[in-house]
Amino acid sequence: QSRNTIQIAGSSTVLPFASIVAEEFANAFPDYNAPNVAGGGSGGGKRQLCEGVGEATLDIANSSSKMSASELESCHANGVTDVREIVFGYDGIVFATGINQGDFALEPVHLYKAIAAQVPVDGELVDNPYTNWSEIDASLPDQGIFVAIPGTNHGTREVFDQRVLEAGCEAAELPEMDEDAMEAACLTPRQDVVVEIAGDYTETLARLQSNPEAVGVFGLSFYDQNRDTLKVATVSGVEPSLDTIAAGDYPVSRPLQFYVKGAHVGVIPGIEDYVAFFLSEQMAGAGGTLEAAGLVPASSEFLAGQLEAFNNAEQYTR
Amino acid sequence: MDVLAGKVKVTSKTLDQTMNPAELMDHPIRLSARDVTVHYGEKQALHGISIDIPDRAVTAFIGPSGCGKSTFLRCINRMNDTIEGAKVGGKIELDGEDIYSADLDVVELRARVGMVFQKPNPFPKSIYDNVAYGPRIHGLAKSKADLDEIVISSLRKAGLFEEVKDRLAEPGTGLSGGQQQRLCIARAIAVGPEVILMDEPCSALDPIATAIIEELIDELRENYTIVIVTHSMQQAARVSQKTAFFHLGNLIEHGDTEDIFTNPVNKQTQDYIMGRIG
Amino acid sequence: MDVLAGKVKVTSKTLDQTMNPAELMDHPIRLSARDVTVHYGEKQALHGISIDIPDRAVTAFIGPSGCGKSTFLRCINRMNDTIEGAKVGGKIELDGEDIYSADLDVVELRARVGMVFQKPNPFPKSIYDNVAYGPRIHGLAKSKADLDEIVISSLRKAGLFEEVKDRLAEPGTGLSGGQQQRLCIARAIAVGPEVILMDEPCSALDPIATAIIEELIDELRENYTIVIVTHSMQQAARVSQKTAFFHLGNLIEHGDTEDIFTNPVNKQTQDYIMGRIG
Amino acid sequence: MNALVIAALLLVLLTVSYQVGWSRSRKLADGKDTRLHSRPIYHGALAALFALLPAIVILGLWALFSQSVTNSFILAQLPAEVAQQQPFEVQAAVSRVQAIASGYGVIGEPTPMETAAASAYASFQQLSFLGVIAAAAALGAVGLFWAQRRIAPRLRARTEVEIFVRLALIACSTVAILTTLGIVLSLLSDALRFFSFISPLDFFFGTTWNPRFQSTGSGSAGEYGLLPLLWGTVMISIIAMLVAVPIGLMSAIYLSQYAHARVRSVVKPIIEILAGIPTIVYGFFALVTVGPFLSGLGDVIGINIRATSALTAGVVMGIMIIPFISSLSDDILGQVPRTMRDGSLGLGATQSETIRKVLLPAALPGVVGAVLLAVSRAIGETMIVVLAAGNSPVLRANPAEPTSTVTVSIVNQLTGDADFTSPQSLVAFALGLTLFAMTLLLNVLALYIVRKFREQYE
Amino acid sequence: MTDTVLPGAAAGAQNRERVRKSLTRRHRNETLFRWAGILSIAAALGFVAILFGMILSKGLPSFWQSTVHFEAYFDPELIQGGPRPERADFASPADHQQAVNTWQRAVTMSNWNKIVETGLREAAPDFEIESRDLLELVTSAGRFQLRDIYFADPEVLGQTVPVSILASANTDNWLKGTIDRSQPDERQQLAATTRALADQFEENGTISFDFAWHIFTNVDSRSAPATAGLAGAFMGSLYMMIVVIVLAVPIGVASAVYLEEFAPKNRLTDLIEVNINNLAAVPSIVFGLLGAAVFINYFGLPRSAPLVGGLVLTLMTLPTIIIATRAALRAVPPSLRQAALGLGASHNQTVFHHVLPMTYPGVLTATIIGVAQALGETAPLLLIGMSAFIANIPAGPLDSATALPVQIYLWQGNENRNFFEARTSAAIIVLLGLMLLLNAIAIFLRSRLEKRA
Ligand SMILES: Nc1ncnc2c1ncn2[C@@H]1O[C@H](COP(=O)(O)OP(=O)(O)OP(=O)(O)O)[C@@H](O)[C@H]1O
Ligand SMILES: Nc1ncnc2c1ncn2[C@@H]1O[C@H](COP(=O)(O)OP(=O)(O)OP(=O)(O)O)[C@@H](O)[C@H]1O
Ligand SMILES: [Mg+2]
Ligand SMILES: [Mg+2]
Repeated sequence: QSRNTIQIAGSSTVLPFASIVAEEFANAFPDYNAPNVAGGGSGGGKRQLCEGVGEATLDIANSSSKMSASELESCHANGVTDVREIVFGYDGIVFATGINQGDFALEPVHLYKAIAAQVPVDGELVDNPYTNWSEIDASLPDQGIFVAIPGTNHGTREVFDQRVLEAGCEAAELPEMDEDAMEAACLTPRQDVVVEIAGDYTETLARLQSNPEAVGVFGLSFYDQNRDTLKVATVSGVEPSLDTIAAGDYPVSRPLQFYVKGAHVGVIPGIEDYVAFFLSEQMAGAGGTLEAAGLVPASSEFLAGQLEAFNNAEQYTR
Repeated sequence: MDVLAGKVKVTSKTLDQTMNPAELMDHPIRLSARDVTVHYGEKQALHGISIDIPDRAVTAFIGPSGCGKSTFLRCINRMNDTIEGAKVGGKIELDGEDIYSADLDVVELRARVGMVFQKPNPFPKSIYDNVAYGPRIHGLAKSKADLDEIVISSLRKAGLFEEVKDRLAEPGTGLSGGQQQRLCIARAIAVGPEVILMDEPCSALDPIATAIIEELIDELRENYTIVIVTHSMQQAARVSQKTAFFHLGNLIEHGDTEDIFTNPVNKQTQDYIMGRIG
Repeated sequence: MDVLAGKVKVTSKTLDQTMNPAELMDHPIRLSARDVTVHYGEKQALHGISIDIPDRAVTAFIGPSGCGKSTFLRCINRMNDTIEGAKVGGKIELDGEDIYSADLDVVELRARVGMVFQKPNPFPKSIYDNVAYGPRIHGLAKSKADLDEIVISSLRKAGLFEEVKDRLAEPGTGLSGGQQQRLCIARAIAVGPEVILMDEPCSALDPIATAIIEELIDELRENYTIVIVTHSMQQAARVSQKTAFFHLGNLIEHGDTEDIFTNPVNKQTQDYIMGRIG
Repeated sequence: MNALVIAALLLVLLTVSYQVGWSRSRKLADGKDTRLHSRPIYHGALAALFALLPAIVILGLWALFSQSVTNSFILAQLPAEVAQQQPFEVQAAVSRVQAIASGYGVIGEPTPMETAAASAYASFQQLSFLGVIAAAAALGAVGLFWAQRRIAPRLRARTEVEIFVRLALIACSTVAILTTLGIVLSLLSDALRFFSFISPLDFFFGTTWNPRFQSTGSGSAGEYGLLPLLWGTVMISIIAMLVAVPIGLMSAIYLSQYAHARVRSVVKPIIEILAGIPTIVYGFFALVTVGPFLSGLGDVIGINIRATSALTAGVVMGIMIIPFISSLSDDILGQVPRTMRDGSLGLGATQSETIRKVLLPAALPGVVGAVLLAVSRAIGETMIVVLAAGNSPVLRANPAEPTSTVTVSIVNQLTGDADFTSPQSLVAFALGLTLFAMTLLLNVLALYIVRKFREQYE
Repeated sequence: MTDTVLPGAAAGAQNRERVRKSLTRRHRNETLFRWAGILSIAAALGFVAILFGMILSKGLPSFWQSTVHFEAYFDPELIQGGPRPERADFASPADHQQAVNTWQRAVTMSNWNKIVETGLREAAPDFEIESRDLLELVTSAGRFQLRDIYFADPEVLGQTVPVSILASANTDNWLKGTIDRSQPDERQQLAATTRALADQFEENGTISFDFAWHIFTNVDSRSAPATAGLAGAFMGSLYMMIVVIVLAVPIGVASAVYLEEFAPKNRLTDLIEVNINNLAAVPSIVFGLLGAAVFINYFGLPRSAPLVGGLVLTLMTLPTIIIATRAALRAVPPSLRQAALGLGASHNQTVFHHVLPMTYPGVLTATIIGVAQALGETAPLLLIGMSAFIANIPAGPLDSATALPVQIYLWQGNENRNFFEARTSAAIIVLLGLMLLLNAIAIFLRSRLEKRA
């Protein structure tokens, strides 16, 4: 008798969504067990997915980042040749302060100047001199700089680096330098007023509560659940919301996905149904349960495409 | 200060059984040790002890603390085997059988040579179970009735039965010190030993309990070969027929108790008995 | 078995100092106890002890094990205070001062009444620090030189100085048993006590060390009031001028050592000394 | 059903062989005047061992190999194409056959091929099971026969049984060694893989911990200096010790030297409750209570203390360690012989002088050992730091700032979103190995000191 | 030589004078020292009190949760799927199962929310509210609750039945005031009408605070946080503890017996000893790494399984048990061994008949302490996949499960903080309760055993 519970693990960002789907899935399909959804981070999930084929291995890995070429390679090396990717929606990343703080209308360049270890002043890179937001831009509140950003172990950090720091870096017009140095200059945060949060968003929130001046980075869904204590900042003039992110107006968002082990489809009961259920209108679709939980939904055509690709056993490649 | 000389006398034998040296002659040799040496690691505790121990008599080992009395006693039932680092040399024969030979099962030996220790050490079980333990492990009783029989007769021989007959199910540790020691003797007897070794059996007891045990030893002598270690010369004089004096791991002198106490041959024995050493 | 009677004799006083009873008369009473009782929880260990202890003489407490010798000794410097559940009644006076009175500081008392224990118990410090410990805590030395002085003279009085003078910085625990015991005596002397209590100071020592300590006690007697507990009648006879015999928590008899050993008034004392009990 | 048959077989073997051994030896003793070396129960037990062990070995082998044997049998019944499929499809096909054979049925119509295979499989299953049972029983019987032939009055059955028992005991005590071995081996290979990316020199002596998030495809791997983590670990441990050692030691001293027996019997268990509280609870406690309290306190006295900081984690960890120190110190103070205390009191020292000048110096090695053991616990503590230290792996001296530790980094790097083949994840194993080596060192040191101390008084 | 130490009258007096002079200072030091001790104990006890006070004050309220009581009409119009298929109608059990599944899916797909909505509207007939906002009032699992009533008893079809459904987490927050009630609308989780209705319901008793039994009977829930419970985590912990007890106690005691009673004292046993003591202090997280590598990767045991968790915790607990058992064995007086040996008992008999029974109280205490420690362990479980969302109560040690401390960890990080902060404390109360219970049992059993000995 083979295993009859779907095993899922991975990203803690996807975890709440996958858990909800798992729970509803079991409710909707009383003949299947509720899938087990473990955390462990995107890396952990993919690692387990790629350990091999067989009952003791994972069926689905949740991930907030794309599987890398080397990961895929290691998958293949372990006999996991059929990996199917499903993108089911987007995660918005918002900047928020305590409820009683000033209003922030941020631009990536503001954040870059607040965060980077070295910033250009008069065309030269110097150690970051700013201590107050209003020094960076007069439009920003007169408030000390203190930023809590996701730790390097978070997938969110990747988006943050790309969409905020790199974008801000470009806008800040750094002096000419080679690519590596440029990357280092853009992406190295200062240590005095920037903390990297390795834990989850509750930790960031705790940081904000202990330091009222702090600006923190949160997932949209987390912000949504804690609107009573958090005040969100606009980025490039756009207020983050399901609509603005889905429309692509809000710059800081990323796709969320999971990877299915093709070899287990049809062997572990319910995988196809789970995927279809996940991508259904009532779950990942606009107005579905996951949206209420903070997922930025993708269009229904996109979701249908994902499902079709999955059913056609299209394999993930890089 | 000669005024004090001779002021301490030992009048012994308040007990009634007596035995004169001639009688002792009849007793065959039960145990004989030849050139027994014991090392504890580097340290030599016994330097070649040779002694014959007669049947059905009490032999007392005396000597100052640390002279090796207990060590030698433990050789006789191979309790030294249980001490890490103890090495025994020489030969000890029980009824002509070498007790250190490879065929001999030490468990069987210990059933034949019982031991009573300095501090009463009853098991934390009922009085009955204390006495029944030995017969049980050795399979001495065919039935429950048999076992009852053994337990009761052993307790009786140890002079304890009357005192405890109504509370055989109570823990042995609840008895008084003297009773506990008698319980230990009963426990040893229950296995049906031929020899009983006693290592300072009264040193933890009060004078009254001591007197009772001494009387008991005197009775047991009729059926068992008894070896007793004592630190009290008075006690040795009271209960034993043979006395061996140890000093610094050597057997200095050995003979009839009366002779040893009245006419010690050796200077060291004399000194010890006169209270000049120890 | 009367043949054995009288075979054990104690010839005592191998030491040269002697003192006759008349001399003792001159010694004023240093300590006097009246009706001292001690309870350990429910159990009464002493039943009203009254005794006078003379200055500059050795008083020995003898008696069978558990009779309360140590208990009474510990009353004299209130070491019983440190035992949970011990309650002391009656009165003990040191130089006419009630040592159990509320004004009396027990720390001060213990500085005046030193104690040496059964097992040598040097602190795990250097020999020097062992001896200097008392003077330091009591602030007896004004300067380092003072302290050196005290340490050296104490060691000298304890007859240890010559043996250890080259290794004062080595740990006291590295000495032999007899040396350790003398170190403990030196440590007690260093505080400048008036009375020294010793609880079986030789029972853990070999005969040679014992002899040295006995000699030392005899010397110390000239300057201190000494009370010694011993389980060896021979030792009591050898070192003491006064002897007190305890039995079952009672002081049975007390008097000049010679009298006690030669003419015990009490039947129990007689029995004990004759070796019939204990 | 199968399990029942097997249990029954073993039970029968057990009773029969025991009975045989018991009664035969008894008869020997009854008949003649010979004395048995061992009591009948030992002969019984020995016979049972002889009978059961071979049977169990056979059953064990079957348990190991039945799966593959069954699989290949079923595959042999199915067409050859099936076996050439992907392993998982093969497994699916096999499971279908098994489901049909079990009578539960499958969804959809089974093919005739499958039905045939199923019936063949069913009979194979029965036959093979019977065969195995028979083999086990036969071997058991052989063992029993041999055992009962050996029975003789002088057979040292007890000794043999005892040897067996002792072997079993030895087997149990190797588990601890295997555990250590397992730890080292399971960490080593991945740690080595990490060191193939990052040079050990950079790891052990680097002063920056910044394992960049490796953007897919991007080149730089970040910096993996261990020192900031190590420093965080050390700093938190020091703070924890500053809290725990004085409080723990003084509590132990007071309870063992001053307090009434009754006070002691109440207070001690209450303090020991602290040791039983899960560390996750401490973490939560630090996060919601201690952190905000400390930062509030900082505001009052004018120091900027972060709510999640080395201080918070250290203080809470200190609280957790108090009972550890106090009970160990209690034991150790108890081991200092009473004569030592009496010696000092007898010289007129006050209680506290005795404790400070005699007991503590005497117990010092033991206490140091205890503290070292506590330190190794602090170093290995994870959940408190995860929740309370604020994860900021930067080399800085101010304890009021957030910091990070080795353990936290293990959790973070391993449960993060990083690529699992990358040094970002693999570093966790190198960290684990370092941690293991550190605690090993501390422990060996502590044990050495404690043992030296024990020797002194034994 | 001075006369400092001579007991001559003058010197004696001088000595006594010096001693006297030092007394005030020394007694003051004594008092200070004593107070340091008392303060330390007070601090330690204070920590216990604060910790318990905080957790109790935060956690206790969440044991009472707002519950909506109303009448539900099981409308035959809405409930689909027809009658439940009978076993007799189908050839094989597999076919029957298939039919039942189809029926259950159909029933599930019915518009249960409509039934909930109708029931709620009945309870407040005059209240104007949008359906969506109305449904926000109760937990989203309410519809499944009704469905399960129908599954359990299809006879309710067409009847009106009084039901009690938990209010949603947001409603609970609102009513308990764990969310700031003065915040403006856009910062509230619930619409203004929903909040007003909640208040009205509370007043007229439709919503009451009932004891939240479901904390003990439900599993964790993400989609309906109000119904989240500890049953799954509890069972997971229970299985792990069983594994720990079944494995760690015999193995631990056996090793201790071997090492203490039988093993020759040599380098090897020394090594084992150091090794065991070291294992006792190896960080628990390292055991997690070990478990992942050995039990899951090497032996292929399922992840998230209590069996694996139990094995890891067993390895962690073993040293505790071994060390404590050895200490207990060492404390058995040698006289007891001698007594048995002297009677001719063999070494094994001596150990198993006399020595080992004496250690039972010690072993028992060690076991319970070890188990309590294992019960509270979190870090290693995170690494073997037990920090999972598991919607089933595990039926055996091989099923996926979480454990109580992991559940605490998960809840404390939940984004619905206002609700889960209290819930976390509630879980902690349960865990601490278990812990204290275990300790109480240990103390009780130990005193019983010791009395018997
Ligand atoms: N287990 C042991 N290990 C090492 N040395 C030992 C051991 N047992 C005894 N000894 C040493 O062997 C010598 C003889 O000891 P033994 O116990 O036989 O003396 P004893 O005559 O019985 O003394 P006592 O009257 O004090 O009981 C002593 O020096 C003692 O220190
Ligand atoms: N700390 C204590 N608690 C309870 N009872 C005690 C304590 N110390 C001694 N006793 C009891 O008080 C009685 C007298 O004891 P003590 O130690 O004074 O006797 P002793 O004459 O010194 O004996 P020994 O010669 O054995 O040293 C004994 O019955 C003993 O059991
Ligand atoms: Mg002896
Ligand atoms: Mg005494």
